[in-house]
Amino acid sequence: MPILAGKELRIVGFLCNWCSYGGADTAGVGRFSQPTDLRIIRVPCSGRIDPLFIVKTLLYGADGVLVSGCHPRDCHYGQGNFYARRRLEALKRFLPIIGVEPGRFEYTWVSASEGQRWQQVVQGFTEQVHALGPSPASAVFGACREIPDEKGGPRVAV
Amino acid sequence: MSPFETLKEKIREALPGLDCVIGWRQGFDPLHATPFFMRAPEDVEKLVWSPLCVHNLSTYLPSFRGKKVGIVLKGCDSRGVIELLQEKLVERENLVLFGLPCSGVADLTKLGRAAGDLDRVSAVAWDEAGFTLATPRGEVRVARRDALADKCLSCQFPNALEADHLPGDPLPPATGPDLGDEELAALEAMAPADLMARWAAEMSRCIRCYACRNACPMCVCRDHCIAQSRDPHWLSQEDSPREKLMFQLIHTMHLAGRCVECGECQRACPVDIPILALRRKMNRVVRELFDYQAGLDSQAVPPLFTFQVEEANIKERKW
Amino acid sequence: MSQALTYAYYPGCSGLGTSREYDQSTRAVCDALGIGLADIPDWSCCGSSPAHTVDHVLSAALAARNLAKVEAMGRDTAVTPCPSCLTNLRTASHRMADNAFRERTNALLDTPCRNTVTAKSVLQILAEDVGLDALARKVVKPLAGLRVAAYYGCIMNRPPEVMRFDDHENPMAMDGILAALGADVRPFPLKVECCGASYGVARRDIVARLSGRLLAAAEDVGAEMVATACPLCQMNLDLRQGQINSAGGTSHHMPVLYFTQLMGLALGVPEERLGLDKVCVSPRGALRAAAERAAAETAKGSKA
Amino acid sequence: METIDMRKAYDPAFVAQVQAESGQNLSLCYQCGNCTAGCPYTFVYDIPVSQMMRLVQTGRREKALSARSLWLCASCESCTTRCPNEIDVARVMDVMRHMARREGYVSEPAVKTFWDCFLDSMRRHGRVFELGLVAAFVARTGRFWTDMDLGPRMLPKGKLSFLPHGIQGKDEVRKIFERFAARSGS
Amino acid sequence: MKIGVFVCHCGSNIEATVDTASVAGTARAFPDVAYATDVMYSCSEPGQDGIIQAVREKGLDGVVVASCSPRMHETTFRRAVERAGLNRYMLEMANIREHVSWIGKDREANTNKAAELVRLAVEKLRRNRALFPKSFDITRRVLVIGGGVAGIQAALDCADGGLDVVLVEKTSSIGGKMAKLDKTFPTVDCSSCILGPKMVDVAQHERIALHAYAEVEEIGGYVGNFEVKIRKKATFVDWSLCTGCGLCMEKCPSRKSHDAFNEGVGLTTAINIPFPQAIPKKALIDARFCRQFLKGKCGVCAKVCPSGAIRYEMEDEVITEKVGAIVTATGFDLFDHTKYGEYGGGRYPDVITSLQYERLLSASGPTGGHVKRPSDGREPRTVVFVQCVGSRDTSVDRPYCSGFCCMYTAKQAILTKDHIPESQSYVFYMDIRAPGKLYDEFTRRAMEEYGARYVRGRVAMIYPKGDRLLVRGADTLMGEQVEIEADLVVLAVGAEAAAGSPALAEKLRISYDKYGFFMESHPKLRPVETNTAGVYLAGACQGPKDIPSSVGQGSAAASKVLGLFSRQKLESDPQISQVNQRRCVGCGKCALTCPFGAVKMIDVRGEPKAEVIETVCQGCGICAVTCPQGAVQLEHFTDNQILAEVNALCQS
Repeated sequence: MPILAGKELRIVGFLCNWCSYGGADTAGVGRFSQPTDLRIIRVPCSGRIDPLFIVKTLLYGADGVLVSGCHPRDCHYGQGNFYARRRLEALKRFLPIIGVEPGRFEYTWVSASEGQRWQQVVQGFTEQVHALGPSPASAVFGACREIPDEKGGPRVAV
Repeated sequence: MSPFETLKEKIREALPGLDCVIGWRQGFDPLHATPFFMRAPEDVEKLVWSPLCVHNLSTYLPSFRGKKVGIVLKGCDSRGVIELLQEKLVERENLVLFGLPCSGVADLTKLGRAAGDLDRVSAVAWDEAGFTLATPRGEVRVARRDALADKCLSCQFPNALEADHLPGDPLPPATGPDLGDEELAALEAMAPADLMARWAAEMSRCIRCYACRNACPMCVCRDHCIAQSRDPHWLSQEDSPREKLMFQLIHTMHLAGRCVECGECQRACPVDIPILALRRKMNRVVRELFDYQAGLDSQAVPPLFTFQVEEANIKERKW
Repeated sequence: MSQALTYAYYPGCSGLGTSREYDQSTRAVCDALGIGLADIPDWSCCGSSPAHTVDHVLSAALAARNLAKVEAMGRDTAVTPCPSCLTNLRTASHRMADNAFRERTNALLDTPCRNTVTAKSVLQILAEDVGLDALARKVVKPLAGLRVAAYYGCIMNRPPEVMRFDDHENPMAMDGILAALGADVRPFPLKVECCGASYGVARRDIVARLSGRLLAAAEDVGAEMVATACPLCQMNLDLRQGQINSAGGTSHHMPVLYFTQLMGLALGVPEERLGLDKVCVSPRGALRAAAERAAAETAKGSKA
Repeated sequence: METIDMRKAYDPAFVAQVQAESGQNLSLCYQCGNCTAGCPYTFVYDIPVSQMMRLVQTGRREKALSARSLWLCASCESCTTRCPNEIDVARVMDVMRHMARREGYVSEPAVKTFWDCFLDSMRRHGRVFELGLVAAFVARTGRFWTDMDLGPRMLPKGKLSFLPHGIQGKDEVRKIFERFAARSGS
Repeated sequence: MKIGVFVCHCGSNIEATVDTASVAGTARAFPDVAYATDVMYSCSEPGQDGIIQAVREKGLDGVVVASCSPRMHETTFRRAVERAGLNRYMLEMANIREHVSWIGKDREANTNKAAELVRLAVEKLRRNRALFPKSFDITRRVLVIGGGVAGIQAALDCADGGLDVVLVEKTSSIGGKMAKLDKTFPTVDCSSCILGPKMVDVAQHERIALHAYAEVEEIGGYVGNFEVKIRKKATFVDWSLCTGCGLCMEKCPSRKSHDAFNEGVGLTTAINIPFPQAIPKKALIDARFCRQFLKGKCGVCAKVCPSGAIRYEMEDEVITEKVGAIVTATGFDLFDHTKYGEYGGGRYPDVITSLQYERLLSASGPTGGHVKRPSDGREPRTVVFVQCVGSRDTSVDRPYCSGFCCMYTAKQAILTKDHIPESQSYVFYMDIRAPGKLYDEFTRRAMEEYGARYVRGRVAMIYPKGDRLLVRGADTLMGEQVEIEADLVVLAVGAEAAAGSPALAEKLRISYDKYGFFMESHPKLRPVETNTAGVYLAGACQGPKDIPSSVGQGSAAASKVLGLFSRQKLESDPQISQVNQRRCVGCGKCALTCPFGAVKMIDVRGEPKAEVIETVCQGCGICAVTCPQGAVQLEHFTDNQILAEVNALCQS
């Protein structure tokens, strides 16, 4: 992302399809402007989010990870966010031991109607990550190199 | 009859109905005991019981699934068995558990540090106060607290928690310092970037031998570990500290709420990477969040596989 | 209620002058109820309305000087009888919750304020700490038969985000206290309407109109006395009642007492400690009428 | 009645200043009139409070700051408490009063004089000296009849002190005013 | 693999802040991308044809569309790739409108972000595989929750369309709010005259099973096969015997029971039939007031009941119904005006709600249609209506417009003049909202023909003055404070979500907004659908609505149900979990955590293994996270697919 070097940090979002992804859509429909750093990965449910995806994302170059799901009791699948809450809270408390600042990972609940709240979450989290600056992971481990994927052969870089 | 002799008698009695009984025997040198699979009554004579019986033998149990086996257990090992029972990876009716009260096992790395070179220790003896090593330089005396594994100094479960035979008087919990806590506190006091760099440096020594995984009683994936699969493809074969740390984190996350903190992972590490700290941290988190410790109750559900609608210790953060 | 209950006490400037009886009766009642009042040493004016019409930081600083004094006393709660002082103290605290505002405020002060003190009204502690049942048990001379309207004034409860006490449209704390004393508390609809505040000096027409409306409403609900909790309200309704009557062509003769004076009477506090002689419209007639009414009630009750 | 050029009449700096100093967003006001409806002082206002809010919305500095209403608001908080859009209306009025004072708009001199006397008394003694305050007001306004009728009613009650209650810390109070004056550069 | 990338302009919606041509250019360098282009409107017919043509001509095996949210058009484009001969799951979308172009104006940053999102989609698509749905049988019955006019309409339309309907109503009679109204705007039709026949139709329809005085307790299962537990609350009257003769009401000695139907304006008996036209016309005992329950003796109703229907010992009963679809029509509640302390907070008897006023106007109401003040029974001369009580008021957390209050207030002003010709009405309003056929004309009539005096401003306080009420408000058009001495004040209370809506939404697994109204699937294009397949919305449970809109939605929801059931079988979503049994060690954590019981443990050659029941799995993926060896994978959201997305973002 050289063209935006210094302006953007790498923030990855994992959002459940039913509530938070919809909330982000609602924010868009409402034209609630947001910083451009965030890239959203859509998953069906916060219960699908393996904490290891987040670990991987943080270790491999993201400066911040934001997870958002349905509010407790409102999970489309009934219980996914209840499991997610336990997994994510445990992860959040664990991460500092490997040198990831607590502020680089947050999880929250945003419903499909809460466009404005989504804007506030993105704004707030982006500011928080910018206050922390780039993650030490790149400096410590070096930039990520091409990883041969499971389909074999190196991928073409952007 | 000493408790150990009583136990041997019990094993002899039970053996005819069992595929084998897992214990320890003298290893290749005076300092090493080695896992031992007793199949005939005469094998029982070779069974040893000493502070050198470090291995957590419960690691072997899943490979005997469906067969009747016996196993000799220290307190910490018994937690591994309980966890395996909980996850239905072994069946209680197929097991005969021979427990022994344990006052702690030696940390060979510590002894090696005192002796200079472990390979040249020709004999070892121990008493209440410590260990005596016979070395070419003469006898070296190592005090108990400098010789025992960290986990033993503050061991809360010196007696097998689940056993069919438990000869001898139960021992009280140890009251020594919690060195694990001290280690975590020291790590947590570091600046994040320095801490991450420290892990990178530690992991750069890793030779990806997976001894940590193979020694872990809770690593039940065996041949299907995602560290070595293409589908799913979590790790590449790249020899980088990042990939190696990622594996440790995979192991830690997979153990969340399941780790019995036996320390076998770190003990097995041939290059002495302090990887137990990661598991220990996760255990602390699980304990503070869910008031739960693994391997104490075979009927419990590990906390990440259940939930409360209102979590007592998780407060929603303002965003 | 604990005997050890002691608060830092802020009498307010008018307590030394025009509302001397409010201060006296407050002290006497608290004494009777075992509530300790420790005067804030060397307190100064809270700034009152004039300060906040000039600047909010200046206003906060004048109040915060006193809050800092309370902090120096090692106390966390200050009580004051006067709602105007209360508003200034609470507004200062409310705004100082913002660190930047607190810094600007402290820049005007010799001794900085940490903003650890909560200001409460005398009405609030008497209503909340004593408890109505306990209060009723302590009554020795019930106010039976006394038809009274409880008037809280405009800023005792407003704005609710700052004052955080009782209902902001229909406060009931004083009603509850007076009822516990045995009085016949009338449902007064204008409990929180403004009396004209400090405009009496510069624009007496304002007070004549607004306070006149309050007196008329009190009469309308059959009250023979108004109970207040504010020096300015009491002064406007009582001292200026003549001005009100001449401006509006009315002939109100409505005694206006501080609720603490009525509490003192019911609790058997000697009258000289309540300053009953300091109000302009004498309460004697109303009290006598109430006593007669109560006696008649009792007689009727015993006959039946 | 004049026709107003809405663009020219709009003073953006005024709108921004009122909003910044009051911390209130005036675009939330939808002119329901609840503040005016509840305001006990509407009968003496030249411009009702809801229209004062409208003047801010339309950026009308001159008309807003010269309103008498600013000096007649008693901060009774009726408007703030009942505003359906949770605007702290009384604070907006207060802030405009600050601006009017700073910029020399004084449309109710007697009121301002009374407050000034009050503050003077406070500055001098640390506490307010009521009798001295009224005396100063009479002296400055020449309104010798002010509350003369009340004297005979009050004096026998022993309520009025003839001497101020000076406090030890009156210098501290004076310094508050001095620091404030220095800060605001006046 | 050959992938085609189509970057949509969406007119100027995207193109204005994203350089779509540049995004397409960048995409050409992504792995496996064989073709990339920008298009004006990818969802339009030419846009879709362009995709289909490209698939055929370039021999593409997968398509990425970078456009709006997949929640908007994923189905559209899946159908398009299917028409092109590909499996519908060989499509990925990059959301570059809602998540990019609409939320930022920096064209450079947006273009870069859009390109990365396309890369994300490409990397995922490279790991997609063809998925095929399974079909399953459906239960052709529908549950309608709520017996107001919307629910009644939905039930009748479904039943007329040949479906068996289970209608559940919380109170003891259907009819809802409409049954309480005297007249309806703008026609001034008698409300019960137009609703009554529909209620009778419900009672008589052979395909409708009505459970009144019942509530939905639990809902399990999925579209096509729901299992619903319904709690039939104890009425203490055996309805199979009760004839609705009303003798019990005549004799009941407890005559001071709360009259919910009359909004508490009057009183009723402890055993009662709420109103004469009630459906079902059955009595029930309100145990809060019944002497038999309070004092343990009375038994009058049991003695007089000619059919011996009284059952004091009756208990709640829970029944189970199997249905294939659910229509939710739970309506709304009125704002609690006691939150307005300045209007008396409920302390003044002559300050009443608009619905209470309806009951005073109604010929079947407690006053027999004579308007009388609750305090003294006097006929009011001056009536003040206050609009927006609990509407457009942020301070009571009701910032929305309830929509119908302006209209019913105009109606009530007109009816007031009809009932009391010498009366004068005043209406305090902020804005008149009358956007419907003949609606604005109707409010004009209230002013022009009936002389209602409209005052533009809110009311700040109401307090008693003598035996009247002083209403103090503002006339903002004049810039004046105004006062009116009124005999009666009617508060036009707004609508809020029915109590218990969030709890029901959780049972239904549908979303609701912060006020408790249920969320539709799309505010414009899918107004009666929800994001949970097989659950539909009708009426004010989705948001405040007047009668015609509620009836319209009732019919719309019914048509959706009929459409759903027109198919012989339904197809299950193939985006579900699959177990690689070779990797499974049989620890059972997936089965333990599945909320649907969709994972069962089976025996494979003596070893326990997990297996997913395909028609039961809903595709949440909770199980996938529990499996350390990755043996359980959620199709279309596999570890590898998500890891590919992570890698795509972390390497750039």
